[in-house]
Amino acid sequence: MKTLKVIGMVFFALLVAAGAFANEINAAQNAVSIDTVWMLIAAFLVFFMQAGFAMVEAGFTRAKNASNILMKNLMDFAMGSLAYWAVGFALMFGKDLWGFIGTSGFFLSGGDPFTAEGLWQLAFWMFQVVFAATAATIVSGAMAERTKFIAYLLYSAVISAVIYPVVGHWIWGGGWLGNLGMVDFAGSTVVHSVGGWAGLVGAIMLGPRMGKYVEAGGMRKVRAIPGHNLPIAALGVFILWFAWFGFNAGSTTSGTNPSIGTIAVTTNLSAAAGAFTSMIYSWIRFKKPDPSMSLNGALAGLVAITAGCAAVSPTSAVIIGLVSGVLVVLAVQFFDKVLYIDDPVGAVSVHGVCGAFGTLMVGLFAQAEYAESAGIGTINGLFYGGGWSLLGVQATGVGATFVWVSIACLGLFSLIRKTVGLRVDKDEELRGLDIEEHGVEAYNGFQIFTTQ
Amino acid sequence: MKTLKVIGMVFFALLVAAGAFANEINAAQNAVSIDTVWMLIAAFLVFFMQAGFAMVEAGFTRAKNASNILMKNLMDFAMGSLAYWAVGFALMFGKDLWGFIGTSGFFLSGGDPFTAEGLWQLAFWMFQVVFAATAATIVSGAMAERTKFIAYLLYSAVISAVIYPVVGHWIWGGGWLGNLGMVDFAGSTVVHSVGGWAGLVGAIMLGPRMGKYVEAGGMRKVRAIPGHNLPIAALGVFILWFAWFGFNAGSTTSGTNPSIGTIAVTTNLSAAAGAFTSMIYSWIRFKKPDPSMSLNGALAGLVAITAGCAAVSPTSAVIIGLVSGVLVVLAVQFFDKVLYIDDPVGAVSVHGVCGAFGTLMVGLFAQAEYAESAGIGTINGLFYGGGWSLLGVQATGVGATFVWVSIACLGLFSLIRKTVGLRVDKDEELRGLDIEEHGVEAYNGFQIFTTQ
Amino acid sequence: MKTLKVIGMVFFALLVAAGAFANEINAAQNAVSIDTVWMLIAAFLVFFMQAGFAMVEAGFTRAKNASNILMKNLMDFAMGSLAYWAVGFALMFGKDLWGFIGTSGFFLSGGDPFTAEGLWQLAFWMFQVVFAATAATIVSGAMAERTKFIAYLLYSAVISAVIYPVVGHWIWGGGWLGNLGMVDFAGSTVVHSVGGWAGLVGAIMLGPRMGKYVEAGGMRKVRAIPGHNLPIAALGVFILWFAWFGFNAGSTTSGTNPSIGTIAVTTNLSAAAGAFTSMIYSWIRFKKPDPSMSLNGALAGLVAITAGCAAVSPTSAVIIGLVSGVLVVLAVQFFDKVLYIDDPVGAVSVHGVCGAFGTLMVGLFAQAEYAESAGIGTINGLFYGGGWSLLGVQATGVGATFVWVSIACLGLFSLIRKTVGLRVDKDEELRGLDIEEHGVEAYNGFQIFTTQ
Amino acid sequence: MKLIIAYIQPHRLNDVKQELYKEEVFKISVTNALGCGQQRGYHESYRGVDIEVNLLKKVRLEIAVNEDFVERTVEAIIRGARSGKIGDGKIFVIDLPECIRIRSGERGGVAIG
Amino acid sequence: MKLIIAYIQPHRLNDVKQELYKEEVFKISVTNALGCGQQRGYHESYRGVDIEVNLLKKVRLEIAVNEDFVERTVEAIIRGARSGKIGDGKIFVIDLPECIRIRSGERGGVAIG
Amino acid sequence: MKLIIAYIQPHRLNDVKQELYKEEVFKISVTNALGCGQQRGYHESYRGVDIEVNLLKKVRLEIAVNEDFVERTVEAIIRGARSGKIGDGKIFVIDLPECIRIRSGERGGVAIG
Ligand SMILES: Nc1ncnc2c1ncn2[C@@H]1O[C@H](COP(=O)(O)OP(=O)(O)O)[C@@H](O)[C@H]1O
Ligand SMILES: Nc1ncnc2c1ncn2[C@@H]1O[C@H](COP(=O)(O)OP(=O)(O)O)[C@@H](O)[C@H]1O
Ligand SMILES: Nc1ncnc2c1ncn2[C@@H]1O[C@H](COP(=O)(O)OP(=O)(O)O)[C@@H](O)[C@H]1O
Repeated sequence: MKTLKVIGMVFFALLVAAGAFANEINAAQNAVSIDTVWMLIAAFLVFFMQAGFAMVEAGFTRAKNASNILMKNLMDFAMGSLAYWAVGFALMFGKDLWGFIGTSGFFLSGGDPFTAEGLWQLAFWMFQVVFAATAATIVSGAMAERTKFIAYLLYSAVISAVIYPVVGHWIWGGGWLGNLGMVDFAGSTVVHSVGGWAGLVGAIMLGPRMGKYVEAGGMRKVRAIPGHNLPIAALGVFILWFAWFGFNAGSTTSGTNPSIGTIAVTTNLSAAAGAFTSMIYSWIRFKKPDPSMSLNGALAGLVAITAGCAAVSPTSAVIIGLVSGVLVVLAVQFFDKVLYIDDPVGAVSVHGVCGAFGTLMVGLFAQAEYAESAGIGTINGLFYGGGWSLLGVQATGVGATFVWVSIACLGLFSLIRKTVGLRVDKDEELRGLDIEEHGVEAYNGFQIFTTQ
Repeated sequence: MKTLKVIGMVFFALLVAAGAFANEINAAQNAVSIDTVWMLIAAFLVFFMQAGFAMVEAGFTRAKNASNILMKNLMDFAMGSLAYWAVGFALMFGKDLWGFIGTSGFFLSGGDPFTAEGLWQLAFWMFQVVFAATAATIVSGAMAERTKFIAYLLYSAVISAVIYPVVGHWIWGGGWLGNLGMVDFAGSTVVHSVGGWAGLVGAIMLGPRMGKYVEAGGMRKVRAIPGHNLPIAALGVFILWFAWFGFNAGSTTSGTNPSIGTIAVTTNLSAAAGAFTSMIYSWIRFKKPDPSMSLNGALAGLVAITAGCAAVSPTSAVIIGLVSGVLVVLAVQFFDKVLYIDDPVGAVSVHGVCGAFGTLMVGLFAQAEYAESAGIGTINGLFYGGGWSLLGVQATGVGATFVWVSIACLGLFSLIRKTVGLRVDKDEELRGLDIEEHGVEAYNGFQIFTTQ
Repeated sequence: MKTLKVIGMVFFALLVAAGAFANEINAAQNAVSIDTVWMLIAAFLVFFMQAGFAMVEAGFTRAKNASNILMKNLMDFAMGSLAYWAVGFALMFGKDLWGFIGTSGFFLSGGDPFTAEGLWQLAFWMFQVVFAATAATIVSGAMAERTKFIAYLLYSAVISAVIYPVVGHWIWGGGWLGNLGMVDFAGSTVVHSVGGWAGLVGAIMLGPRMGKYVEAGGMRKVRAIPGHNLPIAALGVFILWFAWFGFNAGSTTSGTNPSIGTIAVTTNLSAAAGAFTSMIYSWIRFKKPDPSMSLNGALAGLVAITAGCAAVSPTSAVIIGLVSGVLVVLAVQFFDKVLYIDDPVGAVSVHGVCGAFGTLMVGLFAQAEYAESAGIGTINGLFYGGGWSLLGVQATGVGATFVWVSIACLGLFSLIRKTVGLRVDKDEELRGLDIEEHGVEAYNGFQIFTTQ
Repeated sequence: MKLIIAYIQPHRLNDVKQELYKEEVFKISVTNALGCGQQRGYHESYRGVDIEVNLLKKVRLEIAVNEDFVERTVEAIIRGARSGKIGDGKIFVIDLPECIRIRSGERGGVAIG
Repeated sequence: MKLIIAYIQPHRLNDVKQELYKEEVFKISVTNALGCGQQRGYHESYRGVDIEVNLLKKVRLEIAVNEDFVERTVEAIIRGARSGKIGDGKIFVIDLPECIRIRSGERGGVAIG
Repeated sequence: MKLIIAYIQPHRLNDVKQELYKEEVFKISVTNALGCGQQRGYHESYRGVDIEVNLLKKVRLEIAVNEDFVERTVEAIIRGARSGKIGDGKIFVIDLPECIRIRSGERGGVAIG
């Protein structure tokens, strides 16, 4: 949907450019300013997600690996910014080739400060780069506490530069899925599923952390490896929730879009509902309301509403959130206890599974009145008389993304494994990545049991 | 004051609606966009207060209860959002009944995405829900470290659904206090006093934490139970101060309101002055400048200016802040050492006492030139020739709120005490709510003395 | 450059004032609203830097001094706000005297809420006060872990009230450097170098922390004193990066300025590049990628781009960032291992050195097309055909600022040393400032080794 | 002289200290410990996975006393720490041939108090 | 009775506990410690300055046992903790003349288990 | 063999370590402790309420040495830790009948160093 918006903006910006540079004040030009201001503030908020992810991932893992995970979160944004500037943005939003990939605008070459279009591109890049970085940073959670730092740097750059932009082009950049009519307003699939599935492939290829699954008498026993700092993990979730308002409502890329308020409402309600049902459901299943599950539940609700935030009613948002809160607990259990895939922070369940779920839900809950007011066309989901077609397109998008990301990541991680290596060795893992990879401790002076 | 604003907005939005949907760009429509953008960003900031409260409350209490307090902060927002969506918003802003309560708009039924009014309602709900959650979350601090989790869930939902909306209706929703002319611009009374008084009733009914007041030789000795993490508490205060700009300046619900800058200034100066005098006064009284008191002082200044931020001059704001910084220290001492009411984070003093104080100060310091520029009418306080009338109205509001909240909470907490129980048992309190209520530790692996 | 902007705004605000107060809606008035909204939100973000600095400085120092550093960060903003309201703003932006100092507008006397100009002044003060506080807060990092609290309060008030405003007047307030044509768009020199050089003088006069440099056999050995909490330090850097978008893009003080997007892009790219090269360079030199250096590197990139963010291309921003990331590592090593100046958090290197560096870079990389679109005139650096003149002016500004700040701080700190004393005594330093100066511990209950 | 080592429940520390004060035993050293004894631990659960916590938080006291103080000290600890429930703890008493006060260099019984 | 004090590598704690369980030694106390022994430490670096870390993280076990359990316990610890590398740790055995169970007041050998 | 237990001021640890090195005592174990002795503690205040802090931070050393090293070690600790002020600490010396190196299984005096 962003494509249309971009093209619209550019066209309209050109119209008013004369006025703008003649230093007269007119309404059209003010509208451009409002849109730019809105999009930039949203971009700043989405940038702040980096802090949220860093805190969540550090808090949910062990103290001995905290510096390492923080470094990863810092560097994926730093390198991702450079990679997306050099290559990613061009592949995603450049001149379309066969509906598959963009081919122009490397190194932000389109950002001419003398044209309204160029100025808009610069602001638009700012908004897009933080999305690219979000996709990349999700992966670090699923692969935490055992991945080599150098391996992380490499794959995270490739995700920002290539793997994410390809999906982005398909859905937002004028590619085949967008042309089919897929609706992924703010990126349940583009951003979150991409990150989630990349993490899934990575977690499988790495294998579990030492001591996570213990073979005893032919039986595999699952052991918990609790995170070391719940307060900062909770802070991270609050930061993410806060930033998500920029993520979703900002994805109009326009402050004059009349539905920005509606989007904020659906976003908030789904997150609230997700946290609520995760808490209740974990209470029922594990006898106690589990804090880390409830935190995951809020994120699940946020991820799930991201695709449809502009196209569903507040009531539908509540329903989507309620379901996603249960779904995320089930998914975490499934990956951990059935598939024995070790995902320390639940990134695959939150971003991969709930991202796919949310994208499909658009096919059920989309309502024309909401979608129209947001300017994304007259679409209706199955429950509102739109029939199966939208659901089919959504499912195609979910499937195609899964296939692309899996294959690309399989290749990427295999290559890394064969060259620099993917996983630290046993002793390094035992003693902690902070000391082994970075020569520092995260909490100097604190007495911490590192027996696990 | 918000009522008028809302009605004004809606009217004016209708005027321009034709234009808006015909996709022409005109100034009136831009103004609506500016207002919506401003109000939404303010709402996002106010949401972020949840993170601030969570950090302050966790930091000021013991490590063994940290997960519990974080869960409470998360769930009061999650459940509060759902409750305010289903019921609270309707009671607060629905069709007025006898000046006492609203009666329409349950489940956001007024949020029609096809009308400018409906769209405004959605955005407006987003702004209001974060206020409702703030009122609810204040309570958790006063009742920290000993309240049953289930009890917390219940009362926090009721506060967001009923107790807060009633006061909100009286003052902001077209109710009797607003009609009398009470000025509580951003909610010193509506939000903060409601939270503070609810916490007061709760803290009394719960009784003090074990070991807080020790009977020795007929004498009651007061003991300190220091918080476990000052850095996150300080972070919380910075987050709250940051978010407060949204709270106060956003309460214009309009970015075209010419006084948003003035409000930011008064807000900032009062907070600065409050922190300053708290520091100085704690230095004089306790020989050392007390960090937690100084942090409370900043909050005291913020709470106190909230009612009058749009109606007083910067100089008056400094005075209000200076006084509130001393007041909060006195109040903390009074509740702790005279009344033996155990309020772990000082919530009653900060939000209850300083909220009431700030509301009264409007009756003294209001100045027509500031109030007019903010669009809240020609009002003057006692010091600026307005006589006693405004002060009287303000006092009525403060009193009425206190009475309503006390009675309602007394009933509510009694009911909870009789049904699910209000307080955890002694062993649970000793071992910590994290393990007993949630089965987890907040700081896994850290060696922490839990002898207290 | 801000001067021009201010004057322009005021003029134009007066033009539209009639309309504004007649409650008609017109485009000119909307533009003022957009500018105000943008500037205020940017101001809020810059305020949030206080949280960032507090976390960085606390995290990079020892646990036994954490409360103290937090108190310092709180109080410098509180006192700085009051000082800047009473005096600083007037000295900086008041009626010019000999190009050296402002002389009117004490106690915000120009903030008349009935005129558009007065309203703008209030909003503008809000934006400026957070800059003043940033300059002051930088100093606390360089002087951490050994400065008396009372000494800190005094000098931080003087910096906000006098030392910073003087430089501010020279460059932004209509003073001689601004008139010479110096370009320091958002304050590499005005804000960061001032803070950095003040910290340098302070660190020299205080001397190193005990145990930092050990005399052994005539040789001076440098010892590391690691920070105690890397997660909050990293959080602090993310907060600063987030807030910096407000710092730089907000320095247009106008949301209708077409280059706000461009500024966000240059800011982000430079930070990313700085973090990247710091990581790489620390890897090469110290064998392991150093987290605290990488965090400093991001800040170095941000500081360095601050002067030229509106005047250079994204590609130039990348280059500036890449160099500053290496420069900061070299500077830290130089101050620590060659000059034996103990700067616990690297504030002098990050803010002083990279601030000066960034200011000079404008003389090389400025490009007329970017500068013009931002409204700061037709300027070109050496690399873009502008010759040596701009570089000369920039160097003059850097030098003059260094001289003024050094002399003023030398006097100030000497005076403080002779009166209340500058440094705590040995035993206080050993046991920690938290207990000695504030009578509290930052992490109550945690077992922490305080052997160092 | 004897060195008395006691493991007690953390929340009993204050009571034990008070009982020791009554017996005029003012000098003690305290460390954090994890203990595994008759008290079987309990189950936490993290993200739905059970954690068997069999290392429970204890506080370890070390008190050096002269012979004539041994029984009084042991009794005081018992009075302060006993709740009658499993997990109350243990006291170990070992011989202490030598004790030196660092400040003064004094040795033996005089250095202990 | 004997009091066995052992310093082991932190990540060996689980193995040692398991070996002790096999020998039916259920009661142990654990503390965190820093150790400086043959294992020479390693170099960290912070902001480019070397830190010689010669106090390495160890876990300290304290186990009171009756005479007939001493060898079994020592052997179990060795089995669980030995990797053959420097830093594996040490075991100290000291005499324990008295042991008291706080809960019941029982003394001597019966109180130990 | 003897086991030397010493409580010292935390900030003296480096000095003590250096003195021990000079005497060629390289192997020590360190734990955090809280101590309550002649040094009466001090008053903190939190939110205006006094906290009497009578458990002060100390560092506990444990050093196993052969007989001929005992005096040298004790002297070294005293040199490193003494400031002459109350709170300097205590040294306790107890008998150590057995010592085992986990890595090699060696026992007795040879295992100690
Ligand atoms: N034999 C022992 N060796 C070492 N520590 C012991 C021993 N027996 C008990 N302890 C310590 O004492 C604590 C309490 O022991 P426990 O058997 O649970 O108490 P109780 O005997 O009162 O039931 C344990 O957690 C452990 O720390
Ligand atoms: N003589 C001793 N006194 C006190 N602690 C000791 C002594 N020898 C060893 N230790 C403890 O045991 C740990 C392991 O000792 P080390 O000599 O490194 O092991 P190994 O003998 O297997 O090489 C040390 O870190 C220290 O904590
Ligand atoms: N009898 C004792 N039993 C256990 N620990 C002791 C004893 N005496 C002293 N200590 C430890 O030694 C520390 C220093 O003791 P203190 O009496 O303050 O020193 P000094 O004798 O130099 O004045 C105490 O804090 C405590 O940890």
